[in-house]
Amino acid sequence: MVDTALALQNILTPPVLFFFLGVLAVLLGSDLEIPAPLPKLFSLYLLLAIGFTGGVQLERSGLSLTVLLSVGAAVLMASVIPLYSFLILRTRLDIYNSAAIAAAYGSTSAVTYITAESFLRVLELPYDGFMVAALALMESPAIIVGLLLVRLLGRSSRKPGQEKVGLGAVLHEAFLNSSVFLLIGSLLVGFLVAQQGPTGVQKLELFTDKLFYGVLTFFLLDMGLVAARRLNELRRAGPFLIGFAVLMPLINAALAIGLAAVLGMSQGTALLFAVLCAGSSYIAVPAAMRMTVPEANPSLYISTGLGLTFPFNIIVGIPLYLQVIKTVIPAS
Amino acid sequence: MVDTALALQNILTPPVLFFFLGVLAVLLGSDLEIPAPLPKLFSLYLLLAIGFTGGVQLERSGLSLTVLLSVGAAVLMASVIPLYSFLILRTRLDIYNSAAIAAAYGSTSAVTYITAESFLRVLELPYDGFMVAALALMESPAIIVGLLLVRLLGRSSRKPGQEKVGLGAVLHEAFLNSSVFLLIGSLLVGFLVAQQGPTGVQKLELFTDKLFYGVLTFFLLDMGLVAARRLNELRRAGPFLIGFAVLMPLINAALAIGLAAVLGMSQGTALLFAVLCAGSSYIAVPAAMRMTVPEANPSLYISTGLGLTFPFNIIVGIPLYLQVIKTVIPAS
Amino acid sequence: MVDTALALQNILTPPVLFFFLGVLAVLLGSDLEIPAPLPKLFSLYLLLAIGFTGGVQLERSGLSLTVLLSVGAAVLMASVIPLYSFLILRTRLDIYNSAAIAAAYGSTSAVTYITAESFLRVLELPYDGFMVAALALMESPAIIVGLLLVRLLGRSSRKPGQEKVGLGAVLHEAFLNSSVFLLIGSLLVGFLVAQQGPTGVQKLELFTDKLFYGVLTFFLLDMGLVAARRLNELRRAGPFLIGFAVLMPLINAALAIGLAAVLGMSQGTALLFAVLCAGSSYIAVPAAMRMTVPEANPSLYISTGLGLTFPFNIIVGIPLYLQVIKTVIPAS
Amino acid sequence: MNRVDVILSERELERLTSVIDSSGAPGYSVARHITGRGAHGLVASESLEVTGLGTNVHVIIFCEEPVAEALRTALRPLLAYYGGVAFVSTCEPI
Amino acid sequence: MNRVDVILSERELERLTSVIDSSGAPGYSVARHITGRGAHGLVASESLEVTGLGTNVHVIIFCEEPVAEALRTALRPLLAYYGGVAFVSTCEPI
Amino acid sequence: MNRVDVILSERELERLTSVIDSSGAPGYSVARHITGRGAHGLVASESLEVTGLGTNVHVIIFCEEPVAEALRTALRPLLAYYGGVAFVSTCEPI
Ligand SMILES: Nc1ncnc2c1ncn2[C@@H]1O[C@H](COP(=O)(O)O)[C@@H](O)[C@H]1O
Ligand SMILES: Nc1ncnc2c1ncn2[C@@H]1O[C@H](COP(=O)(O)O)[C@@H](O)[C@H]1O
Ligand SMILES: Nc1ncnc2c1ncn2[C@@H]1O[C@H](COP(=O)(O)O)[C@@H](O)[C@H]1O
Ligand code: NA
Ligand code: NA
Ligand code: NA
Repeated sequence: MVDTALALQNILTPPVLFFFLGVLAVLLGSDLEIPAPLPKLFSLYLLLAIGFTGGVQLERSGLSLTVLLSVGAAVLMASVIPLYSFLILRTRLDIYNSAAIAAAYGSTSAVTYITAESFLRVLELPYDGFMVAALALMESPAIIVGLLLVRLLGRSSRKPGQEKVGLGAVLHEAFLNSSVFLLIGSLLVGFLVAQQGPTGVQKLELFTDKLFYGVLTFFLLDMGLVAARRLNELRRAGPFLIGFAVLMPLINAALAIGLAAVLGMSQGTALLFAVLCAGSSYIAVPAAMRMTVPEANPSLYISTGLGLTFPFNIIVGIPLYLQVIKTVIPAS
Repeated sequence: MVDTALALQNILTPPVLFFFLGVLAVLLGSDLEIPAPLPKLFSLYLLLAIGFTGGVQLERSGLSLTVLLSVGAAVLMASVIPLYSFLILRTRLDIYNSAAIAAAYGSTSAVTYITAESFLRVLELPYDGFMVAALALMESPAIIVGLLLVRLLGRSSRKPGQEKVGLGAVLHEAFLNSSVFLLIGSLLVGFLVAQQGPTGVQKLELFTDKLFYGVLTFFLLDMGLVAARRLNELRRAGPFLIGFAVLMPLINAALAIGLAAVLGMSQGTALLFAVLCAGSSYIAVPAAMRMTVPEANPSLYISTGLGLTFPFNIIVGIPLYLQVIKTVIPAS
Repeated sequence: MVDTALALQNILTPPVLFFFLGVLAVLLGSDLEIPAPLPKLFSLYLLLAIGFTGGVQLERSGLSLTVLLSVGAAVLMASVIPLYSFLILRTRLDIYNSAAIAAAYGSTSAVTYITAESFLRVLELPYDGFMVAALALMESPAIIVGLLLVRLLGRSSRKPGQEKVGLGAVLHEAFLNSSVFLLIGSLLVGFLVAQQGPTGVQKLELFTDKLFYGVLTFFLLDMGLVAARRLNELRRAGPFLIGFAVLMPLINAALAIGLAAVLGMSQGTALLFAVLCAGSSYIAVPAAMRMTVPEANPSLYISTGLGLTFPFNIIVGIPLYLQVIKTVIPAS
Repeated sequence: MNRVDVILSERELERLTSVIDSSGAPGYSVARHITGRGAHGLVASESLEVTGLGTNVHVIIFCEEPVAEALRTALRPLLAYYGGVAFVSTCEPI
Repeated sequence: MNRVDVILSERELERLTSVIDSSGAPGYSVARHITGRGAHGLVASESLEVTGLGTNVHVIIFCEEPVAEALRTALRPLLAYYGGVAFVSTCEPI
Repeated sequence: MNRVDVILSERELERLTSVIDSSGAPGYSVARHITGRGAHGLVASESLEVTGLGTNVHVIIFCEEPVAEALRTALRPLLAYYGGVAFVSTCEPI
């Protein structure tokens, strides 16, 4: 039985309600839009802010065993999820599309993570801020596993004379992609600044903290517009992919919660970990896949993640995973 | 006799001074500009913030008789103003331009409303925050009355073979126009969030409150640039329209103040109501008129509102209406 | 011996670290970018905020002799620096390029000034906020001196039939350039608002104060991207210009510190004055030079200032000048 | 092959793309934030951004001649009602 | 009919549009934020946004041949002094 | 003279400009934020801004015929691998 109060508490927050407003705007045919490059401003801000805050938290907690275990578990999941996702997808799709979608589900969704973090703050449930390091480190392994799948199983189809994308270019894309770079960079900056004492952190916190919820709200309004426009494409993708987009986060979150219990994560941290595994990347992975697997159809790997898995996690997933976690992991 | 202290108190605020700075930049030929789509960012923010805050206030005051009467009076004025405006305009202009300008004056100016609200906060005069609902609901009736005027009196001129814009499309434009939609949507979100208790509201208020005055200041700098560029066009429009653009807000505000006194509004609320009636829409109405009355000249209905009525209300109107209100309505 | 602690204290602040992050992004080939017109939003905000705050400070300190002396000294330096810079540059470059680069070094860099101000706030060293008036007034004399140099020494080369740019157009550019105009305008607004009492100032301070450090951080991230992209061009400019770009700020700062000591400025104010003289303009001067000296190569006068002098001042200059100042001017 | 350039208000973009889609064109490209002057006066960025009228779009369609012909028929009433201009020239795929 | 394409720095846009206006052209369209490379080096978005020099504009004028001829005469000194390029091709109204 | 129009994803812009540079073209101009539809589906502003895939660019090169010929050879594999279109037409300098 789903805890309706908890679900409502998540849905009736400004970010999620504005997400619905965006979806509604598209469904009703309003001309509401947030013109480019304003969404970019919001996403740059959000990445910088969570990176910085994560770095500060990392410095505070130190590079302890807990940190290493949590981040290690995230990297492991980012490498394993693409493998079993690929096997499932191959029952219906070709190698290229299977590998690209698998990589997207191995990696994670920064906005889902941020929304979950905001939700925890509203509930005043404690969590480990350093999990943002896991967020930053999940993109790269998923991209690399996705690429290896294509290289090992699909290489022969490449026609001679066609451009060849080297492993170097892929690793470059995996680690220097603007989102990954800004996230890791801000994390390091936060770490260094926190080492100097509290003044530097406090000065920037006015910016990274106070604005955060508002920018997130604006960004989710935009994501509502974007996700709703993707819904149509998804309908064309057929029931197999629709089912995949809803079941996959459930499976990944279930595994993640089990692992979190074994590793002794707190309830809050376990939610973040579950959400990291349940999310599908639409930031770094698509750009990398487009370059390395141009045979795959971007509308497939973007639409499943953005049109369905993302709203599913935001609306149903976050409160659901937390409810499960509360029955599995004791409150600390 | 105008209360100079009050007028100065309005003029010497950052938003109004930056408005002048924008006007000055154009008059002196500076290359200052706020490039697209930055003004859009500001207007989206302002609409979202006043909608949200209005919704919170609406929830706090409840859907009382006062609320219904105030909003009803606004809708009434939005329907009646276009009728007498049309009669005045028809003495000099054709049916199409008359109807389009009439609709603009029936509706209202969100920025004028916001500036008046800011002014009240500086003076610490209380007002009913739910008046923002009236702001949201005045666009649609004005658009519909404007359209009916054209349909009833001007239809015959449409040439065969030309595209026909149905009533559905007009209603769509009247209610789903991005500004109206965002305003009403944010109002509903604010209402729903406020029902959940104070935490959600407080979290977003850091964003909707603290930034508000600054963004308004920036936006008025841009409006100064925009209004000054419209002044030239207005000169070409001739003395009749110039007179109309200054007298109309006075007439509408006078009627509004009378109605406010009858309905027992407080001084602050009466000012908001007067400003709503005195303003001319340059947000939702132009877009609707362009679609339904392409025969009308946009530079006429935009320039009168933006180039003259808007600055007139900001600079002269707001303190003037408040002074009149203070002699008509007793302080509460 | 350089005070490493002081240098580190400057480098390990968020703005400077994000500047490095931007440089690193370019060097590593990340696709990180802050798309236009977002940097414009940041620079408009920063100019408005420092202008407004400076105006408030100016009103508080009154138009005293100290103010007039400080601003006068800045205008003097802005007129003299181009003269000796021109003599140095003429040993290797033609008249046009020499005059354009000389004008850039006579004027100053708003971002360097802002970073120095932030640094003083972190150190809690008092300084005179009215120095922002000097910042605003240094662009115009440098532009005019640069132009006179070209007119007096280089005019003959202009071919007949070519467009002639009058002195009026140059003065227009010198005083109505968007950055200078916004800075001076915001200064006046701040002055006027402060005269009305503290309420107006406080209302806008939430915006001009609290966001400031964050926006500066974002802007320096962008400046890091921009400066690093200029490094390549600079390499092509050869060792003479590279040496010039590093030695010139040192010479100018040394002169400025001497003058500051003579005029009895406090340590904090002296740092601002030194930074004003050490900086090279890449905002108002390039636009003016492009119009009046199209024979000069923009990549030369922009790259030296932006690619080398700017980062040099940010990273090495600010802490170095302060250290020298501390040995020359007693703490107050 | 033909190249068709259409410039009109962004408020009609959706109408235009559905006309293009049904003309059988193999694709199109859209540039937004176009300002300009035409029979209906000046379209300047600042004020149209604020009024919600928006600016113009410039749409380019590379297509075979019959498609351009179909576009011509479908575009004319749109341009006649809402304003805007369209021109055809010739080109070759690279 | 003719199509004239002009690309130059946005700082000269006002000069250009007044030249176009006095040439008798029925209209023009402007795309901003154009970057590129030409005889005067690279025009890249990031740095020119910051320096206040701005980027380029791409202005298109559809006009009759005599107007294009008038434009040619008026444009040349402008392009010679400030830089920029302009090309003419032929087209037909749709 | 020739005018070459290339439209492809902004992620390939650097590859494209280095191809143009080595073709010997005297310059080029780039318009960003181009959306559209082609063989690889719809490129719409909102979602591509969010996904990091970005939108398209429209690059124009005015050049002599031999340069256009060199461009043709160098562009084809690029367009074949990553998608995008390119067309050539004729024009005259003003
Ligand atoms: N002759 C022309 N050359 C280039 N662009 C034009 C021309 N005429 C009109 N336009 C563009 O098309 C838009 C709408 O045209 P109109 O409806 O004629 O005002 C204008 O705002 C211009 O951007
Ligand atoms: N051959 C060309 N093809 C396309 N655009 C050009 C060409 N030459 C110059 N441009 C554009 O015109 C601008 C100014 O040219 P220039 O003054 O020659 O540097 C450049 O920054 C380019 O955007
Ligand atoms: N026939 C066409 N006319 C104009 N633009 C096109 C055409 N085909 C493709 N494009 C543009 O080129 C981009 C990439 O094309 P494609 O790789 O074919 O999907 C599209 O998103 C369009 O912006
Ligand atoms: Na995942
Ligand atoms: Na009204
Ligand atoms: Na200087």
